[in-house]
Amino acid sequence: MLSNMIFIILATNLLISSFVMISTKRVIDSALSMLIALLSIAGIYATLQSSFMFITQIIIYAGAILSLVIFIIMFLNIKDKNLPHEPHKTRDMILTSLVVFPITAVLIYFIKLSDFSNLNEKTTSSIGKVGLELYQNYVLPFELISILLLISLVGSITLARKEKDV
Amino acid sequence: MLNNIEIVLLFILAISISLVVFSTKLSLQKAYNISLITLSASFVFLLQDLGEIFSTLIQKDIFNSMLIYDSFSLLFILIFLLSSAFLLLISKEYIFDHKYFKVESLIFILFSVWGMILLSMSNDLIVAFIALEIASMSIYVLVGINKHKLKSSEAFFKYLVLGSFMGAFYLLGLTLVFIQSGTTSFIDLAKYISTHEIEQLYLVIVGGLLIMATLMFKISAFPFYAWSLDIYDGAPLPITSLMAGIFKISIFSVILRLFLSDYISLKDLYDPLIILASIFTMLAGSFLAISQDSIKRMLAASSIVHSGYLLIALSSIATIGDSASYSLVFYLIAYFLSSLGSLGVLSMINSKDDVTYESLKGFASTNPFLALMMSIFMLSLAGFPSSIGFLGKFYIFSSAIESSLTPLAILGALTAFISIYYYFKVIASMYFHKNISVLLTYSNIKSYIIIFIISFLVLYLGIGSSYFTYLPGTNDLTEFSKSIINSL
Amino acid sequence: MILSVMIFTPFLAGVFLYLFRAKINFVKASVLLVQVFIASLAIDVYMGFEPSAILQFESNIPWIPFYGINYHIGLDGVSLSLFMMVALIMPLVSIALYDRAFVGLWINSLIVQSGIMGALLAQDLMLFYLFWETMLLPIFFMIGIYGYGKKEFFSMKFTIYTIFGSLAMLISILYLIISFKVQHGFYTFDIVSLKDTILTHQEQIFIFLGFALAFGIKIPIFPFHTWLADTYKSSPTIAIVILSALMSKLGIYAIYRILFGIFASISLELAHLVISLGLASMLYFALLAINSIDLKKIFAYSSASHLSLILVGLFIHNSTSLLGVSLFIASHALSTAAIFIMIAILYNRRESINLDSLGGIVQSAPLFSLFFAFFALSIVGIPFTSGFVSEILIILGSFEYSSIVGFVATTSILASIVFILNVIKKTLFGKKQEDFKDLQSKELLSLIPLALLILALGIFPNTFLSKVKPTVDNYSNSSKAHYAK
Amino acid sequence: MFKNYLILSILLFSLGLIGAVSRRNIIIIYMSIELMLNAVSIMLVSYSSFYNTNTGVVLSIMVTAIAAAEAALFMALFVTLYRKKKSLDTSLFNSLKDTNATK
Repeated sequence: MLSNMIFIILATNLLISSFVMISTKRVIDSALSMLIALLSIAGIYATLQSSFMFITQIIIYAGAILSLVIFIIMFLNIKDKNLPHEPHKTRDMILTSLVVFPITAVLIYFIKLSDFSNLNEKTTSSIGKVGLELYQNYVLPFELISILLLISLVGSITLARKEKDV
Repeated sequence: MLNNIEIVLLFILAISISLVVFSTKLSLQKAYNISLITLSASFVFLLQDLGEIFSTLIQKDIFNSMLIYDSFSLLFILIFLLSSAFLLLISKEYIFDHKYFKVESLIFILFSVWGMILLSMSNDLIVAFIALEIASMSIYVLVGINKHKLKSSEAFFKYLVLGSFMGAFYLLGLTLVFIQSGTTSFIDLAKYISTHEIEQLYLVIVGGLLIMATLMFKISAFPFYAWSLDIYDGAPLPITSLMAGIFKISIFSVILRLFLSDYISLKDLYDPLIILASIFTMLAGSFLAISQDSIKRMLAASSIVHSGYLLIALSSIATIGDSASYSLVFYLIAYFLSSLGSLGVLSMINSKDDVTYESLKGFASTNPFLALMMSIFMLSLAGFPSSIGFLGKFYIFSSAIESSLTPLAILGALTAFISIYYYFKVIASMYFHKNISVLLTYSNIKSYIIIFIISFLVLYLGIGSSYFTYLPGTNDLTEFSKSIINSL
Repeated sequence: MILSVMIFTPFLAGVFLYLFRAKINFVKASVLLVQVFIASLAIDVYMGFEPSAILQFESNIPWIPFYGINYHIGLDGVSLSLFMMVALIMPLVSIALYDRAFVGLWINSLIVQSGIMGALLAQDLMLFYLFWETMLLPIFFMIGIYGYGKKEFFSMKFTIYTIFGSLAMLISILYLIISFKVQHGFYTFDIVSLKDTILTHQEQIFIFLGFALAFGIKIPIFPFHTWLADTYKSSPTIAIVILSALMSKLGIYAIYRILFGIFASISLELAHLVISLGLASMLYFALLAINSIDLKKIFAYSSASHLSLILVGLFIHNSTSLLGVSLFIASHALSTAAIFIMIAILYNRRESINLDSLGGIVQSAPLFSLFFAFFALSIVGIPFTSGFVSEILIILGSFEYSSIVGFVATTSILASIVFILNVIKKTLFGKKQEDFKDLQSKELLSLIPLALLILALGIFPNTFLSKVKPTVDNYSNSSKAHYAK
Repeated sequence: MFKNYLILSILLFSLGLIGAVSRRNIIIIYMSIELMLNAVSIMLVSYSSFYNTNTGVVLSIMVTAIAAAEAALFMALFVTLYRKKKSLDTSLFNSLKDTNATK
């Protein structure tokens, strides 16, 4: 019962903060509400008793990716006048929601429809087991990911490096 | 012991990584030579696997059946290696003439080819996605490599944003498939689909749909086609060639594998959507292609139309190994040759501005050889008889009729008819005017030879027969396409 | 084997001449040499042709066996007349227009000859389609590069128009072979075998229309003729001669070979429709010809009108009219080739082919006038010319079929006599203008054989008709059997 | 209960979708895409937890890693675009469209 309550609070928090994130005008507000959303997701992982993902979420997303975003925002020194001029923001968002709504409805409908039998009780997944799974069954994706990260690293350096005008 | 393909994969990877490490110490010339040798050596090395039909799982125990190496993927791998080597050879002067091409660009070309090879071999949804991302990310960077041109940066921006946006759909689809079936492996998925009733497949179906959406985006099919024109246009020409020719084929390799081996039993559900997509892809592509002035944009738009033809074949497939499935493979070969050739000729023109119909006028009188080659590629793309493009269309339309999709074949013929207009206009511009062309071309003998080889293949594989010349011809290629489909 | 040589020698020679960038004099000489060589081979083939209904000089080699596509060529009574014409007219045209100094024009004329020959001899639908399409390219280049006026536009228009028809045909071919495959379990493109395809009535009509569209555009018949006048006006003479004398006949031939060969019953069923369309377009083109003042346009329309007559004769489908058609194909090819050569000569000297600005030629150039009048009249068929015999045969056949058809056909032939006489009067007679150089020996060299051939076919038609008769009887018997049913 | 997690992640995905489509600020678009990936992650982790396997968690690690790789490229994108245009407005980057329109 208590876990249900916690889930509801976290979910509400998550949805509200994500909504704020996609609708505010200033980037920094958006980034901060993104932080709240990411922390709520971490909380949801906690309710799922997935300790490893809980840590990962906080370290990688909240700790690394988001601080990188905030760093970029400050590095670029974005002023309010440099923000996009979006006079029809509300209208656009409502129109988009109208388009997205059926997709969401269909997805939720199918989830409602499908039958998830043989559910187990929630159990704590230890980091050790995750590691075993990762290195026993998912070695190849894991290694490929490393190459993907290498590519994106080299790529972003190549692209962001300032060059003399030719 | 290592398989040939494993050696090749490790070899290309090792070369790419060492190029990354030594990128500041190497001259562009050296890096170019190294990558060219890497690609062609791998191609030659893999040729020895050609022959019988085979299918092996790579490092079954370690990689958990996530990579499969069969005749099907071998064909595609050979295409990627050959065409990227050709690409480098054809656009040599282009690469050395444009200062923004650095050692890094070659590294990314190698990486993208590597990703495509993995993509054609992948036997698991998550591996397929990571391979796709490896290839795509390299291409994102390559698109934006020209930092001094606004168009190029914008193309990079659009491609990256749209690409990762659509990538999220793939992941959602993967997750939906996974939470219902509990597996991401193609083999287990096929088993799951064939042993369960429709009530237990809803999420697999929806997930498949989302995955298809991403793949449709990558081949610029309707309704995700609008981006491709701008991005193909903004990218440097060799990169456009890489995207429109090679990358598209690699996507089709994974579509074929996914569709033929797993989703084939759900085909009736997806068919109406694919048919719809193919109709609108052809129409939209034709419409875009007619209204273009620049040849590069026209070719980009017409590549959308070709995706439409390929989708016709996809929707006509009823079982593995029927005529539609190998007509698709045949068309892919036809398309890669013709598009590589036509964009290759374009990249041999040394011009600051875009090459338009207007600036091509009189090209035949100043450069008869390239004009002739360009005409051959245009004829092949338009599906004019005696070229490989015609046979490709012929097979696709006949397989559509065979699956009683005659209206689709008629529509295909109609868009082929429209395509006559914009392809013949290129020929008309080149030949029907006298001595007014101001276009300069790079005169590199190697590029000329490669272009000639491609055009020879386009014609020979269109009409050649082992009964007259004792060399494997059209018939053998058709039989080969059939046999590799059977290795799936 | 001899037929393959005849098909591919011109093509290979053309490619060779293009690749080695030969000088114009060498090109001209070798083109002529190749064409004379082909003509001599053709005469040899004609002599050896047995008067029977079977396919002769056949060769059949698998080409794409996976799809049952064969390299299957052969000659029979249906193709004989056009076959001879292609081989004989091409060298004569080359002699007449020997002063044209464009390398591309000569090379393209060689390649187009290959294409026409191939389409004519192909017994495999795929092979036929291949040649049918490829012969379009040389014409595309000829008009676009060496034409007059808005040549780029009209060249594109012509090409796109014809390819539209071809694609309709392609879909029909595919539908046909797939139906055959479903019924018999294997692919074939052989025209004779495809006869066994069982199709519903509706399917037959659609496939028939697909083919008919391609052939109708090429001939052209009434609603598909809009490319005709502009294309002729902007084409160089060689292209016009090829288009009017040979390629349009190929449309007729293809109807004969493919539609009658594969869709015999549906062709006869739709015969009324085609005949009335043919009669209508006969009259319509005759009227257009009367109203034009440009010589090229006049003869373009008049030839279209006569082609409609051939079409009518074809669909009447009895032995007499089919004999007439076979002869008319030959005689009309000769006459139109000759008349367009005459027009080219006229244009060279007067810089105009406008009826109003011509006249008075007869005083200064009697020889020219004689030939011009002879060829113009041979088109409408004065006695002793081959046109006479063939028109009489077709008209006899049409009266046999229905007196109304015969009557209308006769009327429109009379109408064409009227405007041809008018053309002769306005071109040759009237007030004398500036001097007009008479025909030279080189021009006579090509015109005299043409005239002799026309006379020979007119005076001794039987030597030719006897070779064709068995095939024709074969076709008309099948139609009799159909009507009896 | 499991379905609630799934529905939550679908809702989150849709929110991300709306943000990515309707906004014109490039950084917000990027964060919306991240939100979509996070939604996928929630789904995977909840599967893992309810079905008592670790596969879901592993896949979710993959998703996170892919997101990180994309992040690197996006950072480069922000920098290049801001340098060129001094703005984060995506609608300013439309010279490609213009070449088409002026024709």
